[in-house]
Amino acid sequence: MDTFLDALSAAFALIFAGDADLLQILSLSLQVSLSAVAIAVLIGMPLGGLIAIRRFPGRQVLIVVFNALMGLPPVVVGLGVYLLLSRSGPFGVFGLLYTPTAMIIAQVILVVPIIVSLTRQTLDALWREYSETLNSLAASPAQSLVAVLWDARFSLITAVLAGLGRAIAEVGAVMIVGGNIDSVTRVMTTAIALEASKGELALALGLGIILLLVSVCLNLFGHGMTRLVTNEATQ
Amino acid sequence: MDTFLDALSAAFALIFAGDADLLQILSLSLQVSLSAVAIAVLIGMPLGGLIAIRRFPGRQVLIVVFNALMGLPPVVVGLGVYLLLSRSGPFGVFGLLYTPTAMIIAQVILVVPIIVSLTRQTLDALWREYSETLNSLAASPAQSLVAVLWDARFSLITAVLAGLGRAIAEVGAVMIVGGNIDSVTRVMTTAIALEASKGELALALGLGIILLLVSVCLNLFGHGMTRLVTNEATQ
Amino acid sequence: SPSSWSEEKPFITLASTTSTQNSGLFRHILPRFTEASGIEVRVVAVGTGAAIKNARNGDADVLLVHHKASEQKFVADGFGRKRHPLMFNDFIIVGPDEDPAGIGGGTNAPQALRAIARAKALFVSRGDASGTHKRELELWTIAGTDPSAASGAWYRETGSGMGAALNIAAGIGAHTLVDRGTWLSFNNRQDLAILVEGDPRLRNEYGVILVSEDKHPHVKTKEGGAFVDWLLSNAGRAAINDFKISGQRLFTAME
Amino acid sequence: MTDRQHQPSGAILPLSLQGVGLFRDGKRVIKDVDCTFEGREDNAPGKTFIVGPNGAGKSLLLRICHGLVRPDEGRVIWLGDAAKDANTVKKRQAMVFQRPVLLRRSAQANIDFALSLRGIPRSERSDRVQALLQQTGLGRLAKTPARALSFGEQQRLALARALAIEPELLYLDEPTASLDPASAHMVEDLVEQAVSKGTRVIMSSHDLAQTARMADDVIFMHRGRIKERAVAADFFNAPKNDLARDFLDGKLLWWRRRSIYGSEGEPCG
Amino acid sequence: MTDRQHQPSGAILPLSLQGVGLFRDGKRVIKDVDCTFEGREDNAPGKTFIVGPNGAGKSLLLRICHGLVRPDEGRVIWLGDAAKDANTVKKRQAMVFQRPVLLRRSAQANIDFALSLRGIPRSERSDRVQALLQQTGLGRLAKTPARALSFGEQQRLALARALAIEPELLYLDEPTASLDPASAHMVEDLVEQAVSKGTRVIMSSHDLAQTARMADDVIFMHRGRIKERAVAADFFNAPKNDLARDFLDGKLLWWRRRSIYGSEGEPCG
Ligand SMILES: Nc1ncnc2c1ncn2[C@@H]1O[C@H](COP(=O)(O)OP(=O)(O)OP(=O)(O)O)[C@@H](O)[C@H]1O
Ligand SMILES: Nc1ncnc2c1ncn2[C@@H]1O[C@H](COP(=O)(O)OP(=O)(O)OP(=O)(O)O)[C@@H](O)[C@H]1O
Ligand SMILES: [Mg+2]
Ligand SMILES: [Mg+2]
Repeated sequence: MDTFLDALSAAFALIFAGDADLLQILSLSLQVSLSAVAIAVLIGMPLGGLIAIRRFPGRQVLIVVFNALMGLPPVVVGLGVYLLLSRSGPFGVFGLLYTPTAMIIAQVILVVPIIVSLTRQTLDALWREYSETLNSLAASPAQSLVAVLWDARFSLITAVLAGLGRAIAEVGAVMIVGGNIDSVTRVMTTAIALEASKGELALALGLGIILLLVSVCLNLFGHGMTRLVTNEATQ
Repeated sequence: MDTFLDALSAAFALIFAGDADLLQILSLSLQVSLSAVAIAVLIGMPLGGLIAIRRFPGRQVLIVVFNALMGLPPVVVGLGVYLLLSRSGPFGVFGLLYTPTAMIIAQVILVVPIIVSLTRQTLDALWREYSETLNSLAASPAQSLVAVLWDARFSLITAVLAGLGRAIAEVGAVMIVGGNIDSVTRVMTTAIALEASKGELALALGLGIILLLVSVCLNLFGHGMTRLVTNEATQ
Repeated sequence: SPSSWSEEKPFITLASTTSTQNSGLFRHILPRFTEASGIEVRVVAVGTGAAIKNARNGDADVLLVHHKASEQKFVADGFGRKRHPLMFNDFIIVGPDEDPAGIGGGTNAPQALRAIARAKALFVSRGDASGTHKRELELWTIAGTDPSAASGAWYRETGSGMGAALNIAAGIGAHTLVDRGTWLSFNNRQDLAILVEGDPRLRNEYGVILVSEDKHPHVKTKEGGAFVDWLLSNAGRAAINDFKISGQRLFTAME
Repeated sequence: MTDRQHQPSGAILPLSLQGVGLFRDGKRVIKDVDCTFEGREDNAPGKTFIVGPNGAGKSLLLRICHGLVRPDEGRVIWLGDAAKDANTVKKRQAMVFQRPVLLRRSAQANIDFALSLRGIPRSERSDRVQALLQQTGLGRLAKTPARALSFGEQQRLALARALAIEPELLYLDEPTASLDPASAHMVEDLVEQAVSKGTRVIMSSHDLAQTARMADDVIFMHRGRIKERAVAADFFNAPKNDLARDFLDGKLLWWRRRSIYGSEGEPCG
Repeated sequence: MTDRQHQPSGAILPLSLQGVGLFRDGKRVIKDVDCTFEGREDNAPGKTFIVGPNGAGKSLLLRICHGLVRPDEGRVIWLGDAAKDANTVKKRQAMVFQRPVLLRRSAQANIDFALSLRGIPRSERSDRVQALLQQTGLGRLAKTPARALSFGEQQRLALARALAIEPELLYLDEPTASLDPASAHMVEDLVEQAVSKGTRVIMSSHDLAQTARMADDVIFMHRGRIKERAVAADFFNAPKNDLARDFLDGKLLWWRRRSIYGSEGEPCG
């Protein structure tokens, strides 16, 4: 139990000291994960939406595949991206390995299936209600897609948060493609893993607490935005 | 690119050899993750359902907290459970550390927030539609909960699959509380991490491919069940 | 933007092991090199196997690991110019301080392992083909004991890094083989203590290799070479030698 | 219908609304509603009809009575405030919504569900479900998914579900709006039957002929206010309220009122 | 309403259904439907009413005509098979559903959305939206969330949305079922206006008085079949079909038919 108390006090000490290293690691974490989620949303929401509102051969297969890809192991993604970006890999010439860009790429791959699957399932319900009306109004697929994405925007926030949760908590992929290089690619989770392997359990837990607090803040922010807009908007 | 081909052939070789070690590791993976998801569903679905259908002080906070907990880093969970189950920890006497039970506990903690948040958001929509009718029929909270969970059962499958994806892909927590001990607590993801750290990238990727195939099978199975039941059931 | 960061000032990538990273050595010596040369050193610390693999793929400029045979093969295969012996420390056997196998204070590692096997006292093996793991296997061979038969019973092959293996040993009260650097900087010892040390067979030697530009033309031979030269210079040696934790030296530079 | 075996009769009425008001989006949509619905003890009137133009607040008023919407002003009082616990009060009421919401189950499962909520044992339920389906002309559709039914069939299923729990107080929000003439007739019969067995009915309707035919007394609503409440015959023969007169003449387009009659002087908020 | 500026008139009719049938859950719910709806060129009839008991298949038939439901048997033919691309055909129709589905937006945004789908520039839209809201008596509720409107208001909003796109062919599924008498009257006026401007209307109704008042010709449906199609006056004065006669007399409870008249001999499936 002592360790938990130590962890708390470590967390507070770090926060109040405004430790520069910590701030840098934290901001890189946010930068990487938020970018990855933003890109994944841009790719995944239209894709999930299309799967929800269109009927085409192979649709069921696509649903199963994206559901299964939610279980893509980060280490595997990390290795795959490593092999692609490695100097001896096809994209080696860009020198992206061990950069934040590589970490973003890996997280995008991890988050897209989550966004696709959850968007599809969220829009399924709305589409069941809207489809006849939008068809009757002769909305094109693209127009229908925009309409359901827009009208479901508050429900879709949970999908985004689930993706963000996966990205910000993930360590296996960013460790491999980022290399956990001090002040270059070290993020919160790789720092936590490092401290844990040094036996600095209290410090590792303390960093974990800070990461969680940041998550809560991000979620509060998202939630606040929703509240604010929902009140004005039409249910 | 060679490595990818090597990975594929490694995967096929392992599959066709019916490697006993592989089978054992795979079955432990499934055992741990499926148990964890089952327990998490038992805890998380009623909880998420209650948050969806009840209005109580602190509800908004609970929503934000569970959303944030979707971003619980596996390493942190692993450390927390380690400290609790460690010989010097409060539950040390049970000797659970480095057993599959410990791994299940850690994964339950990781999966519950996902199930809670996604269940809540799925039932939100249904509840908006049902609440007046169920209230009018004087259904008790428990009766309402059962009714919405039942009527949303097909939509909830995506929540379960998201939880399963997290559990089966996760390595940070099971590594710490399981210890990746050969033929005791070695699961697919820790085996992959081990091979990766040995530089056996093709083998690691091959194992990853096998894990993904198993995920696809699990999802196909779930999907098939849904199809089967939906056709008979009432939309 | 991320890419502009990587262009900012000259840097090299160093593939190394978790044990050197975890001990804190790099944090101690690298700033001195950077100050002297203006070259930043980015450390990617992974298992010895993975580190060598990274270097083979051309993803590092310099390799710093501790398994002589693998290093020599790396050079022989043409991936490295030359292996330079850099520094050494030693392995120790740690275990619970109540010492169930009665090996405390010993200096004969194989004998101690035999005693552990006889007592069926818990032993945690890295099991990850790392330098430490390979050394442990060599010691079992010398001891004439094959622990793999007891795998899963008292012999636990964890398949994890040094720190993780130590955490496990601390968690269940087991013995393990660990390099002194990691041990001294490890902070979750619980009731583990040093039981066996000082056996010459426990010497742990690190080598440094500049990755060859013949296989990977993009390798930063100039900056990497500067780093290797600095490590082997008096300044580098001094930096290694005066890295201490609670008064104890962790690594000794080779003459 | 079996006789009310699970619930004593006459237990929750009278229901009084005192100074009830409701805001939506900052607008007052229900204003100063005072009214009482008596029980049926002394052969008191059993059918109160609420009429008024679209958007007058009929549906909202029914919801407030039923306890589904809590008023922002005023009080809803059961039994002159001697009400038993809220749960009993709730269990003795039922409602058929204007836009019925059926569970995603078969037609029969929808009724069965309502019965199960009242703790009626499974063995009894199935017979009662079949009887109710027959009464509402849905026998052949028992196993059809409720959501696949035609609108009129859905409305009748919702009525069957409400009747299943044999309420003391039954709210009907335009229950015959989408029914064909014969079905509407049949539903009117079912309502009369329930009333004759002691159920108190509060019902909204746009069908003035139906109202004249069935109502004991009539509440006329306009813009969230009760403008007139009268015995049915009086209301139809000699409405006291100007607006009610126009309404009966089919001339009351209230959103044009200002231009037709000059300012009515009632602010929107 | 502005004149049909964005779409040429008379371009997609006639519409013919040939041997149309539909299965649901293994049951045939629409059977052997053959009928044609002519264009308006030579002052042809503009308002066809579909009547029949609940569950007769009126709503399904409208959906089949509209192309929302693909029939399992038979063909739906536009312009005698000389139809332009399916998209044009689709864009020239509109429908008001029996249970209107409004987007989760304000009332005005619902109409604006329909206009934007027709590519009408933003600058033009706002005036037309306001005009339509005024015409349907929803001016004051422009900014109210559509889902918060009363049922009658929703029905009128759905009509406004359908009129907004100035369709050549307008399907109305009981558009006045939940309207108060004055609003119903007003909606009837709006429909007549649209027809006088060249719109072809196909409408279902349970209101026989309304049907008699408005219809040019009447289709009587029963159990998924068209039993009679006749000019309105003929249908009301001398229905040829026995079932139609009973229906007009308010006696047609079709699910009891067998017991009243003996076997009608029509299998369910
Ligand atoms: N959130 C809201 N914002 C603004 N107005 C609202 C809101 N909710 C309800 N209203 C208004 O309250 C009024 C009363 O609605 P209600 O459904 O009770 O009418 P009604 O008398 O049942 O009408 P109908 O005959 O059409 O069923 C309507 O004009 C409606 O627009
Ligand atoms: N999936 C289904 N399974 C069984 N029956 C179905 C299904 N879908 C529709 N039906 C039946 O088809 C019939 C026709 O429905 P439709 O909605 O067209 O009737 P309607 O004439 O519009 O009735 P109403 O006057 O009530 O609006 C109904 O009896 C309905 O129960
Ligand atoms: Mg209403
Ligand atoms: Mg219909």
